[in-house]
Amino acid sequence: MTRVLMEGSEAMAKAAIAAGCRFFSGYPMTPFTETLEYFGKHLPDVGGVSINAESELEAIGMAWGALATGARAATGSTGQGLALMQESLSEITRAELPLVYFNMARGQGDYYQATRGGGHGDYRNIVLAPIDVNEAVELTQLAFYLADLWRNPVQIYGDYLLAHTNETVEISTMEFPPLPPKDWAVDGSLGGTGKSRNINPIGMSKLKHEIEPEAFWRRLHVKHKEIEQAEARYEEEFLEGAEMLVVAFGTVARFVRYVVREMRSEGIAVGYIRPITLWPFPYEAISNAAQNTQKVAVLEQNGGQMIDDVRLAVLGSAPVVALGGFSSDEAGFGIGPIHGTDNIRDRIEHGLAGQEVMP
Amino acid sequence: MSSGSDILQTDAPPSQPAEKLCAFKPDLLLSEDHHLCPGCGEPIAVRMMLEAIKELECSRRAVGVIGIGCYTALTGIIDTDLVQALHGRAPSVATGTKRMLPNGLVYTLQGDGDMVNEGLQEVIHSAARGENITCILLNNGVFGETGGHMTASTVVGQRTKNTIDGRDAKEHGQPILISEMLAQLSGTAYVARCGVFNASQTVHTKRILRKAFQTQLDGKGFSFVEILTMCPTGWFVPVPEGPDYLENVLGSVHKLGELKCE
Amino acid sequence: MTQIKSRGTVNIATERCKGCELCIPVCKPEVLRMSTNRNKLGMRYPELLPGCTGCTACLLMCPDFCFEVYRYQEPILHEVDV
Amino acid sequence: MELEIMLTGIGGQGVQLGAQVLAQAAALEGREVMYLGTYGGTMRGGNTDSTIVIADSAISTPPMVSKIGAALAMHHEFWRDIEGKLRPGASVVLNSTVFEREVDAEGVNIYQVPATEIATELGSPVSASMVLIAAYASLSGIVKLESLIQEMTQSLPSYRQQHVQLNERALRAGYQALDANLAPCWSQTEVAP
Repeated sequence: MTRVLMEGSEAMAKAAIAAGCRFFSGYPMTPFTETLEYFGKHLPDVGGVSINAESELEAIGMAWGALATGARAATGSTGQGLALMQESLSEITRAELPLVYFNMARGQGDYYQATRGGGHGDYRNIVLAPIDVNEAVELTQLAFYLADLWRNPVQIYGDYLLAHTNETVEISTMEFPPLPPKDWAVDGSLGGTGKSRNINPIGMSKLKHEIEPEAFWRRLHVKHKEIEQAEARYEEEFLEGAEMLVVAFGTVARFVRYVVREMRSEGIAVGYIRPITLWPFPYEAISNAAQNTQKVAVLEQNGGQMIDDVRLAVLGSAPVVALGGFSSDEAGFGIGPIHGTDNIRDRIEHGLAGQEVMP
Repeated sequence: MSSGSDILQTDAPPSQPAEKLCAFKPDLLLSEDHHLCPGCGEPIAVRMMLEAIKELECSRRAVGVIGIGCYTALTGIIDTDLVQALHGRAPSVATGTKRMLPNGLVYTLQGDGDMVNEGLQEVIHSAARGENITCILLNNGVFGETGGHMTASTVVGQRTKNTIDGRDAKEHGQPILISEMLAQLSGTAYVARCGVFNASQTVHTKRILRKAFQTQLDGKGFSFVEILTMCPTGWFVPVPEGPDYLENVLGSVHKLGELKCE
Repeated sequence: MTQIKSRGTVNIATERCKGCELCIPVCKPEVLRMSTNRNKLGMRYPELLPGCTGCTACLLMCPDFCFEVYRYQEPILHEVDV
Repeated sequence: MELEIMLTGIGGQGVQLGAQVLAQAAALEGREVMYLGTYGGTMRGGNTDSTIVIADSAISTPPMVSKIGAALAMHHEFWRDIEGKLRPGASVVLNSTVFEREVDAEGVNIYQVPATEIATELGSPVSASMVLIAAYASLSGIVKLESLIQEMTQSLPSYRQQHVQLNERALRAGYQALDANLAPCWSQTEVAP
């Protein structure tokens, strides 16, 4: 296997297929469209199915139905399209189906949507936020593993630049520990035996007329607590002796990391920490890092969303300053001045001077 | 005609030699117990559906995708594999299931509130796509589960909780005749409407369900069965009058028959 | 006294019956009628009189799966008061 | 080493194709490559530029670059956006046939290549971007001529395969237009194979 130059959206779709994804359904929307196109073109080659659904509501419904058969299945959209899918996202979480879904977001304004969700009830989705195409290829494959391991949806949070940047990548099937058999999946074979299956989001099972919502929700809650303990991932650089710690995620973090490396090479005491999982959020890592720094800055491309989690992590042990803000092109696809190392450096220098940046 | 003393003992199978023609429940039902209202038509329709699946020897390959309505309570006793969908979304879920399980007999069970209100686009798109699934609509013209509210298939004049003086076309619009709408689409292979308001129509309902399932088994495309069912509770009519009300009030607008058979 | 022939019969799960009465009008030989007693649910339930043909109409219309239908190998004759 | 290269021009001049061929050729030679094309809404006549980062190990540079080590300009129309990003010592290769502007940057090395003229003489001005990237490949040693030819053939869509020969002539001519290794970007030992 050699490294090939591929566009991010195609590389992620190819990685999904390498991970065993055999069903995809989606509805076109910039900058998610190329992901959908790639699945449409290449899933049939491996005997898979890709459907250009008539709406996002239907796209996620189709993925749900495919997941119920035990297939690895995925859907995706932009944050706008995912807004339409929220009801299904919370139900699929409760039905404990291993959905993987892409958010090729128009910026980072979907942080709340990704980590809190707009769906009903108590539910949590694992959210992976790759920094570049190479990491996206790995995280896409990890997503399918985590989804199956926990029987819980996993979101891959990307954006326009991740989707459209070409990078040299190597895509081969990654090895993960063995998973339990999907004995819960429907295939019709147990009909009439008294043991037929019911994939159900409200905890209803055969021969029970009453549901037990409390017990059901409590069981899910315990699982989500376990995920919080097990799956928080992050990257850090230059924490040692950092006067200020900059927290960023996704594509913006790529600019931040570059600038922090540059500033460190000039002897400026800045550190960097990046949540790779937005949920579970790496509270402990950030909490620990905050003990040894004078202030913590959050640089995100929105009005201040992840900063809530950073504040919860830091819990007052250091001041938390907002250096992020809105930044977009005229089309609203979420590419803007913040995607420039000069702009990022300027923001970080503001932070070092003790100034917040207005979003 | 007969006096009380003529009442026969019926609390056990007969002691004289006799052939059992029909058991209490169909084989694909786990239990007879359910909490649906007296006089409800839905269990009758579900019995016919399960018998049709059994008769076609599809018990071991059927997967149902179930909507949200009173009939959802029956999912605890339906002995086929099931996927519980959201309100209105069953045809899409069934699409994904069927695509990954092409040899399965994949059916949806939805009510009129589920299918014709919330999920109208789903059933239309799945039909237009010619998706090789069977969608079954239990149409009683009301949201039974919430206590009898108007749906998109409530007929003009029908009393519901929010059209208490009867649905007025000027104020509430006209009902959607979903079978007629779907029959127009070239993606549909079989469309029929039937009802469970008397024994012969109930038998006929099973015949139609068998044809719809056979359409899927033959790979001909989208099949659709609309079954008119009684909801005396939701209609505010005396329970024993349910069948007559269904036949004469709903049935006069949602007319019975095979609309398409390819 | 006269003789009425029953070609079939039913086993009725009266305790499950919710008293909807849908079985009564569909019975062509008119041999079902509602009880005067009530079951544990507080409902009246169908009772069988002589003359059942084993047509299964009652079973087909029963939402509560209360009927099991049998056909006698040899019709049973009942002596009844007219 | 991470080298940022920007290509600029007007839509229709082959800037995106040139960037793609250059990026693919570097990938073919085992380099780490990142590239991102940006263009206006129209196919022809609008702003078009492309960023390529070529490196010998994992790329740290983000996709929108603030500083560039080399610029290839097919036209001066959108040049101002790029000029300010040039690093000291950057290589600037200009399509001198149509580039009619002063380069306002200190400490950069400017190379004039009449790419459109060369391409026109070879048969069509549309292959001018091939002339320009090959000229840059020659002076920098960033990729070999053979790699460019191979990736050009791969990159042309099926409905443009009739242009393969013309583009190959343009690449060869461009490679001859500037002396090799005027501004080597890899160390000599790396260039050798």
